[in-house]
Amino acid sequence: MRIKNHPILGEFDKGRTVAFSYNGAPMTGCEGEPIAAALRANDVIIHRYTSKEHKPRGIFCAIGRCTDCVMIVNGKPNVRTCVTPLEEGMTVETQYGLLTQEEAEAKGAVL
Amino acid sequence: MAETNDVIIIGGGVIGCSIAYYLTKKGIKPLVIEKREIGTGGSSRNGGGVRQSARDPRELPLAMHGVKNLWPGLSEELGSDVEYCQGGNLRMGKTEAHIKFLTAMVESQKKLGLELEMVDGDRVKEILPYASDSIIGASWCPTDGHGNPMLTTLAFYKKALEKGAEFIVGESVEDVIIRKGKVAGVRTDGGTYDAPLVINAAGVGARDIARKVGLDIPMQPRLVEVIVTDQQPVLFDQMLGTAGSDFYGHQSKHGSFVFGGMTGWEDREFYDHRQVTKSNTAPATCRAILDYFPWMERTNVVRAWSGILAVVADGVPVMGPAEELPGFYFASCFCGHGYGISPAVGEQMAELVAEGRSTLPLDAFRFDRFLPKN
Amino acid sequence: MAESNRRKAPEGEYVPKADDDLLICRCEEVSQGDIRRALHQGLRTMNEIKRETRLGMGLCQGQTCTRIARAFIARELGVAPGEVGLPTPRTPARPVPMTVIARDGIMDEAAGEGI
Amino acid sequence: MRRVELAVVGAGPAGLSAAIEAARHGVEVVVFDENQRPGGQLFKQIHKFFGSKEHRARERGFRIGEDLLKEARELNVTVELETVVSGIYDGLELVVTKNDRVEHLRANAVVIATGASENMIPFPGWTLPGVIGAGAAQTMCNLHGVKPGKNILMVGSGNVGVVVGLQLIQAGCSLEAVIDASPRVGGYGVHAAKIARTGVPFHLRHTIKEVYGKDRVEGAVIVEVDEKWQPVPGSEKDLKVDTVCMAVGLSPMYQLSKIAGCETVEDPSRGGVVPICDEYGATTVPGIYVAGDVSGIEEASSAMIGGKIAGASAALKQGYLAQDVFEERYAAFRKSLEQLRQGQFGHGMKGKKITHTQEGIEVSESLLCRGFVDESEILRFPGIPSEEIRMRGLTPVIECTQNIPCDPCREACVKGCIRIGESITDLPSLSKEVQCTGCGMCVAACPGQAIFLLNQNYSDGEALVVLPYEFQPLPEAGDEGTACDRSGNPVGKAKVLKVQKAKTMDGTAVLSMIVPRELAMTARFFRPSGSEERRA
Repeated sequence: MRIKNHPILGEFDKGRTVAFSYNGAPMTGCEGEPIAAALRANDVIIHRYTSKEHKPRGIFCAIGRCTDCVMIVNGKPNVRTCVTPLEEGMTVETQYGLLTQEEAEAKGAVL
Repeated sequence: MAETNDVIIIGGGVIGCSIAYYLTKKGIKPLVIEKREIGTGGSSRNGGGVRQSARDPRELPLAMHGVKNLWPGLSEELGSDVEYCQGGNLRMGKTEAHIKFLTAMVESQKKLGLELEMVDGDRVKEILPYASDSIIGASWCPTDGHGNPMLTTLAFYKKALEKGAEFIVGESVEDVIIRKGKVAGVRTDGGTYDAPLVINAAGVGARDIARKVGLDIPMQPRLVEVIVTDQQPVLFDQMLGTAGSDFYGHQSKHGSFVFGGMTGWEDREFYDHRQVTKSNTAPATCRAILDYFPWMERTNVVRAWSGILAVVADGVPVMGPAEELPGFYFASCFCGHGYGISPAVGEQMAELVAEGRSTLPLDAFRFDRFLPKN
Repeated sequence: MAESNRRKAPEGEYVPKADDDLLICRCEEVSQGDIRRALHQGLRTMNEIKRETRLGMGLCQGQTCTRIARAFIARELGVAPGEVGLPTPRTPARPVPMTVIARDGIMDEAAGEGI
Repeated sequence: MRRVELAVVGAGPAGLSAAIEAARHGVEVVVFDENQRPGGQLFKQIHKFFGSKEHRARERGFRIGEDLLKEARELNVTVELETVVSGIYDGLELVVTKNDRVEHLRANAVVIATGASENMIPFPGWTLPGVIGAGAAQTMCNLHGVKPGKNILMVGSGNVGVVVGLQLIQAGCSLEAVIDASPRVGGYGVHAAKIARTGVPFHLRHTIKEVYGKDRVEGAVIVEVDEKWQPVPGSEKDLKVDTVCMAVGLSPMYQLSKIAGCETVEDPSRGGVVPICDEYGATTVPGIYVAGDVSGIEEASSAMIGGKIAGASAALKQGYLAQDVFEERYAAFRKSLEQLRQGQFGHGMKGKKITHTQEGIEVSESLLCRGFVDESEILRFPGIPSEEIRMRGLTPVIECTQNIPCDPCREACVKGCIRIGESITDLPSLSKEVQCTGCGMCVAACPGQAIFLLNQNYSDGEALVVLPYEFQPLPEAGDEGTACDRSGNPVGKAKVLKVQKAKTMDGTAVLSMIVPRELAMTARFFRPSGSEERRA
């Protein structure tokens, strides 16, 4: 999903490639780009499931306002992935309500 | 021509709505006049404590009566969840001075019939595993708890409405009408409403209302602030406080934490009568919270709001009839602890209005307590 | 008196509508039906609806739903959006970690100057 | 507590302009912005702007952003990025948060230039991953270099919808359709025409019925609406898209101004709730000014002028600017602003139906309903040369049919072939003696990409059509492909004669193609062979 050779912008000047984990699986992205952009480039578009109705959500505003794209990053929930820069070795997890999938399943939450 | 009502209540906050509801239970359909929106003042700006411990002895019977007889069935009675949770109240201390202060409070309240005790640091950790290790003791009142003030106010409002009370919302009372030495109604910026009985439940506005009939209450507004965090997994159901009063609050049913706190100079802050937050309160509150409750490190603060306490000289509400003016009643000046006793106040005031006397004595709250003493 | 200021007992039970499930507030998952039910019970303003349903009280603090909800409430009541009021925006403008706020005012000698 | 003379909230066009103007007069300025990069929306705006030279017309938004930043730095303006102004308290005290640090500072004046937020509309499925704001699409494509999706439906035909629509195509996405519940295209016709000729259909009087998919968007059902905005049963269309972009308007971000105590008012003509302010941007709180979209939704060009006015006002208040100098500057800003606000898209024109241009020419119904001027309508506009001239040799064909405040074409032509009347919004016309050299500068300069060069008598039976081209891969001389009409329909064969690129053309390639003569007034787009055929 990365744009190659844009007619106006040419090549994108992105940071070095770094490794991070998404739900435990290895993935790569560009250092400093928003976590959400790295995920989108890897075709991940579900960021979380809601607390009440357990419905999937992803990027919506992409500029840190709507808070729909929050995930568990380095163990901390409610991190706005569209404005949080990707760092080497980050752990990024789908957020279930406020929990990781493991925690949610342990609690018997309906997923 | 003005319409005629049995009772007019000035103020659509939790007190006004509660009185309105309990009046409808007695077959009286009051008219409530609210200047802004339902529950705009302190009713939607408080920590939600339903607390008996540390109450003034004059207020304690109302608080105990409410906790015993009214709060447990309130959601069911009103048909709306008010999120009442009887999780107990833990007032924590870190120093010997704190413990001394709390112990004195516990002893005096025990004598008044309230069941509460001093607990040590280990017991605190049992009750609240997330508490800091530096807490050496606490007062513990297991029958205290908390509710959701916004939902409680609206639940009273909705039920009162359903049972025939009427509300005028968006009109400001400009005058209380007196005819032949008695209260005859009120005039607002939108109309005139007759009633032989007017209850002043105007919260912070109560002093202005009383002055319209020549009665002045020694009351001052005081600005306080609360912070709210993002939603978190539900951890505990106690109402929390500290001996040093540096923060108080609870985790809501929704999962967000609602914590009030102070800088220590709130008494001096209310300068321009603007209900705004101050830049220095939230940091003080957050420091205090983390000091007692390090788990909160992972939370985000999503909003801070302020509310105005109607603080009266001797710290307890002004309630009951004004001898000086037949038909004029007070239900005012709750000094920041009105929410917890709001059902009891509504019930007792309704009795007083409907039957001329209340089950629980309200004499200690009479307006004339401020008159010069011999 | 402006008759529009008067609020009386609701007439009858709330009758559900086909599109009640549609969400208005994405954060707190408040639906059109939740709002309609509150309106039916006598609530009238944005702030009252907010206090009743948690509309706009989630992580985003009403960034997305305020405008939609005002329009919806106004439409349901048959009034202009301005008449249903506006919730008060509050500090902090974006969510801030409690640890960050707690450090406010504490001099950090290692870091020297401020931002 | 640190004290600054002027704190600006928001490093977008309005904020940076306010900072530059104030700093120019000697005011010490700090600008705060919550984003990683300054420039606000400018950095996502890769299209060329309308206006005249003083408004920086024909420049791309992101370049204007870069220049503003450079100018600000040269004037020693401090720009603090990734810094959130969490609150503005009594006494103009700002609390700002950067990473894990909080600072309080006191300002003598504050310019709030927080911009706008996107409006959204709820429909069944609007919470599914894949339903995004048009701004999000723009951010992903133009800032982060990542496509937001593959097959995209744009909801809203206003300027944001059609501009972002084009940018999605430029990013390599497939724009499946643009829909709008309104019966007319909301944005500039020339912007709509850019995507229409690539084959994107406009479904006006259509709304979204639902977006479906298990856990992400798999498709969207659109439905026609009648005059009363009610769905017409049986008119549903199922579009297989993975992404739905919402471009349904903007609202001023008034929240911080309200936190600061500024009184607000509901003003639909300015986009919703806005802080009350006077013509200098001064709010009801002394010392606080507003500029840009927060004070009323307009374009970046007007936001920049609004910023300058607020910046100059802040300088005046602090004694850095004499009253007479201020008034002189203010008058110039005002004039420039009024110029931009002219025309049929100008101030107070929103929602008004226009039937004729200011020259008295009937507007193109096709442009308003389908996004392109139909061939049968184009001849009545003054930029279209007569057949006689078209047969005589190369000539510009200016398909500019709406009164837009824009004049780069006039300046682009060194031979003076292009004329615009007294008013900047007049439709361009051709001088009597066209002396076109085929330099292509007007083609590349026109922000609306509405200028073509034409030699209807290129060779026996062939015409030469020169058009602007901003897509990848860029065709090369000798490439064969399909000529498409203004709606993107293939109409015949085309062969690329040459492709001009020049620094002065700023990314707009000028492509010359040879088509059968009878297609001279029909062919307006080149589709390389092998590229996807959109329409059946």
